[in-house]
Amino acid sequence: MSKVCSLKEAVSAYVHDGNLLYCAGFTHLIPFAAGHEIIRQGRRDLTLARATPDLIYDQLVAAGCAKKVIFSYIGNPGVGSLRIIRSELEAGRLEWEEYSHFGMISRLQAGAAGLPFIPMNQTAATDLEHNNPNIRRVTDPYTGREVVTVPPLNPDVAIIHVQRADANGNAQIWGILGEQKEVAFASKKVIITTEEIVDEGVIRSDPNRTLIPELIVDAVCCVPHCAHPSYTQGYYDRDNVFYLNWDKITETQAATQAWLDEWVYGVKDADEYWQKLGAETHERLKVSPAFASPVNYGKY
Amino acid sequence: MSKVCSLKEAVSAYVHDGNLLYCAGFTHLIPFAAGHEIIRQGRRDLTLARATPDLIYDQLVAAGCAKKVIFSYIGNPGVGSLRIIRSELEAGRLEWEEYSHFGMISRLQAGAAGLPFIPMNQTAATDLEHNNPNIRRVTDPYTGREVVTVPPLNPDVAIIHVQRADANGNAQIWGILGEQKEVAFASKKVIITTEEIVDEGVIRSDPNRTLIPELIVDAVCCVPHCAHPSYTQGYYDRDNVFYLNWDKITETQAATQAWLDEWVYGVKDADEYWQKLGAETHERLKVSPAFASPVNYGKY
Amino acid sequence: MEAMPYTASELMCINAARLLQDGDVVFVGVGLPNLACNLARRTHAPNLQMIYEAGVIGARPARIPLSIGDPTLVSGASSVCSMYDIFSFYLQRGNVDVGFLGGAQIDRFGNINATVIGDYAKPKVRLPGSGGSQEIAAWANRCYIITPHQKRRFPEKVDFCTSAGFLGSRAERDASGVRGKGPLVVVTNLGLLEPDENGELMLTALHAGCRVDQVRENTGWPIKIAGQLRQTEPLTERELRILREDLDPQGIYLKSGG
Amino acid sequence: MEAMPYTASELMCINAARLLQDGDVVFVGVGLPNLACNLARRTHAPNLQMIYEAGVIGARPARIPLSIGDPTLVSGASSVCSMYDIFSFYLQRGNVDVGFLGGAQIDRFGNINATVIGDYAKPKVRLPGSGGSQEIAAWANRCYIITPHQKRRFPEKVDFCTSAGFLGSRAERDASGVRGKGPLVVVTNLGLLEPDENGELMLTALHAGCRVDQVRENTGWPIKIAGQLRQTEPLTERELRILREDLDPQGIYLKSGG
Repeated sequence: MSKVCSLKEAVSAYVHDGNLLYCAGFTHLIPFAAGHEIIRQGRRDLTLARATPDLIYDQLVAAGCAKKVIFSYIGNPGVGSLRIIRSELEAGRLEWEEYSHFGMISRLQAGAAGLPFIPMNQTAATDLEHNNPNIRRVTDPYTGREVVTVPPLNPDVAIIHVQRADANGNAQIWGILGEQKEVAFASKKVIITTEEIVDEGVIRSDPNRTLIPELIVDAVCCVPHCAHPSYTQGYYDRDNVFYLNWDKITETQAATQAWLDEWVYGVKDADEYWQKLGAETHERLKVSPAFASPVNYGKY
Repeated sequence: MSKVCSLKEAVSAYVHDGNLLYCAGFTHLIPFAAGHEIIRQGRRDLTLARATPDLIYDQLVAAGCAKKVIFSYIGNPGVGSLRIIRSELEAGRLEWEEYSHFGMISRLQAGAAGLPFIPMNQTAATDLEHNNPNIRRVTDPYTGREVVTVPPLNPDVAIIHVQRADANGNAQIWGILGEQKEVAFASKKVIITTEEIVDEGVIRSDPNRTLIPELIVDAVCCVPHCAHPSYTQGYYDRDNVFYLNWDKITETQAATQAWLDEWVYGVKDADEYWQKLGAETHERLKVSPAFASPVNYGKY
Repeated sequence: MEAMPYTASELMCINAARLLQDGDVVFVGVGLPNLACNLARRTHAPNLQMIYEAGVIGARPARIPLSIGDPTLVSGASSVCSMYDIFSFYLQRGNVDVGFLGGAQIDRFGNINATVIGDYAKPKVRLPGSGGSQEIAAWANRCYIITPHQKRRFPEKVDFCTSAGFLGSRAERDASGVRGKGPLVVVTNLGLLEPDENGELMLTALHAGCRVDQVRENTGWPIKIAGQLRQTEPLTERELRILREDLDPQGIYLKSGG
Repeated sequence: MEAMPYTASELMCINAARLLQDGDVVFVGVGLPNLACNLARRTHAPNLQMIYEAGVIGARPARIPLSIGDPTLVSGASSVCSMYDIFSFYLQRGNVDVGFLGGAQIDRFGNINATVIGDYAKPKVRLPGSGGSQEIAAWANRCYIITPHQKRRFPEKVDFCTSAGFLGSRAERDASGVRGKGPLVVVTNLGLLEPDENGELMLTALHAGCRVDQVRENTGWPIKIAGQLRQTEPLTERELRILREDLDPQGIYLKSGG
């Protein structure tokens, strides 16, 4: 059953004010175009969960879409801090809930597995535990020692960008996997954005590559270059220049607003955004091919 | 650093009397040739752990190598019961420890993750729990409800058959994955048997396909057709005829012993065994190719 | 049943297939459940999603698999994952609509024994054990049981509870907090059993040509008969043809009397 | 340090590289740790295994990654897995030999603050937070810290303990039962600090041209000086050449004074 629709339709149907949203991806495959569409549609009071909020949540916060962030590392990866989120936190204007990376992805693992909690070994660093009532302990019934626990995270809606998917939502990813699979299974609704919609024969020729199965997917949106300035392995490079620029843009509120006006509110969709980036940027982000060695599944 | 050696050398170096052994694979990639080599080398008092003991453990028990089995389903898959293991259990000559599939693989997951236990939701069927003191409970610190727990399983040695590996032990599997990854990470020593040893460039062209990394591997043995009568996806088919025959062979101790004499003690190694099967069987198990769609990682 | 133009296995298989709804996600076992699912896919449930405990999702087997891990399940499937994932992300998470179960014994409240006849520590007959069925029985939204109707298979109480039906009553299962609704139908070669409001299996339908006294004789407790006892729909030629010609032409599973 | 023919970053990077042993499995961060690992691979530790929290194992980056999830880490790597797997199967399981750490504050007992300056609930300066470092500090067999030697970075006690060093004493860390040995060396632009028998950081070596009083001035507690204070080996031309010409020709990380 085809679930293909436009990103505009998917955001309109599945992302609501007050939702707990998880835009997946650890540096790789971050669905920026979906973030921009959410900004354009003017969502409010979102709780934004991500291990690394990255620029996508800095932008959503800058546009006034969020009331809370759940995270484990708020930095501009490789550059420094996320100025918008940081200043909102320091000003007390944004709620937050914080974990280590392992705590954050253990929450997703519990959410995906239908478990009421996941145990982790102790780390001896207890200050975060003392400041977050969601981090608790149970006694291991075998050794009598305590382990640390986190509860499941079950987002209202996940947005996950992939290299290729079929119309039903069977989605394949290669390169850095981050927490995509866990987020998809943990969430109540799943929007897939994909570089390409392919025939199901392509997917079924390599079932081990399918990270997300159609049966948990609600919408499939064909959004080439969705991840810019993040990247899609094999499709285009990471735009490090933009990551460095964002640090400057966000030095003032005026520049930030001007950027949103020009690059988010000022464009209709991801296609227009990509065209606006221009040929030079397209050229800079091009990647020459390197194919995986063939794999034979056999006709059985 | 190359870890290539013969299967004979690997079994001699890493499989010792009294060891807890896990020959991995759920129907797929069962390392029968390794089981035969263990029989030839006359190991004793092994504890044999597997979700599904399959014919490989029926043969090891028949040859007197085992003192205990740990399992979650003792059947001849698709045929009926494992006569040898079943009769030894009924006669009280073999110790056992039993779980559900999920309990068994949760033990491996805990062992692989370095956790003291893994929680599972309740199933309301408590008879196994009452008969196995390893199955316990803890109270979920969020809801106050009880969950069921199992402790880690950390085999002394795992044997894992794969489609291809490099000399260092980076191993790739496609088709049914079963519990191979979890067993590898849970075990103290890991022997990889592989259909082919390939250049590391083949492996590194598709890193997402690598299930087992060299850093946990101790030996790499090139053993084509290692899995017969089980199968290797894309390389040869499952020998259903043998699975049906085993049911007949094991009707009497004499026939079982005669089979071991001819097919295990009577051959030197996996090559001789495969040649002895003959051209007709080779032809019957042949598979025509069906390749996975190409995947581009990009040159970065 | 000699006079019938079909075997007991065909009868059970077709009645099981009819229990499936289009779009159902089914946790499939080999044998009759596999045939029933493939039959449903080719008749009223083209969007059935077949998943296997080996970690295969959306399988489209081109041949009848003898084993639950047959390579034909993988070729052409939509996804393959680890066993840990299939049991946790699919089954425990609540992504499985239907599970098929069987066992050596099914008791008055739909509890299943696939573990042992006699004492667990000193088994008289050692059976294969749970495999995936302990969790399937608990967490699939709906469970169906396919089994021949014989007195030894339907004791008042199982020797060992491998998989939970309604335990001692529906209230007891509800109190346990497991997510699935439990065994909703037992398909036998005589008819259909369904739980009453207390979770006790009751005869609700007979196959054509089968009688209540046959059911009574072959059940190990005084079985209740539904006030409005139905008769199951006759098998159609189309169903039988698909089963015999397309799905099991060698009669591996269908020739047996069940 | 103006007179030196190398930058503070180069000095720290080369001294960090020398702490790695051939065959070590290193949990790598971007920046100086990444350069140090690549330098070690090209000199004395050709079999170093670099793994990244994004889930990349055996990376052989062809260019300097700006981000910890750069695509160059994947192309040519030996394996890629999920973040849950990298933290559980690799780090928590004990498969990681070395972790590199950094932070805004490192205290007398090697505890690290990367979370907040001031009160947690009302942050004066909100820092990025733990990321992977809480677990790396606990579970990697050995940890090394690279940081410029400045008084504000070396307080007597951290405002917030993001990652455990020796807590209040080596005995306290031991009692906590965490598997790793804790921070074994802090590499600064002045020298090396190592824990004494009680887990307190002590100056054990000075770089050429650096003085004890500089260390005292730039440390927030009365720092102990080892009885046998060593001098670190001079940087070699080969090390500097590999760093400058092969690894960071644009000087993205090396040009800074640290």
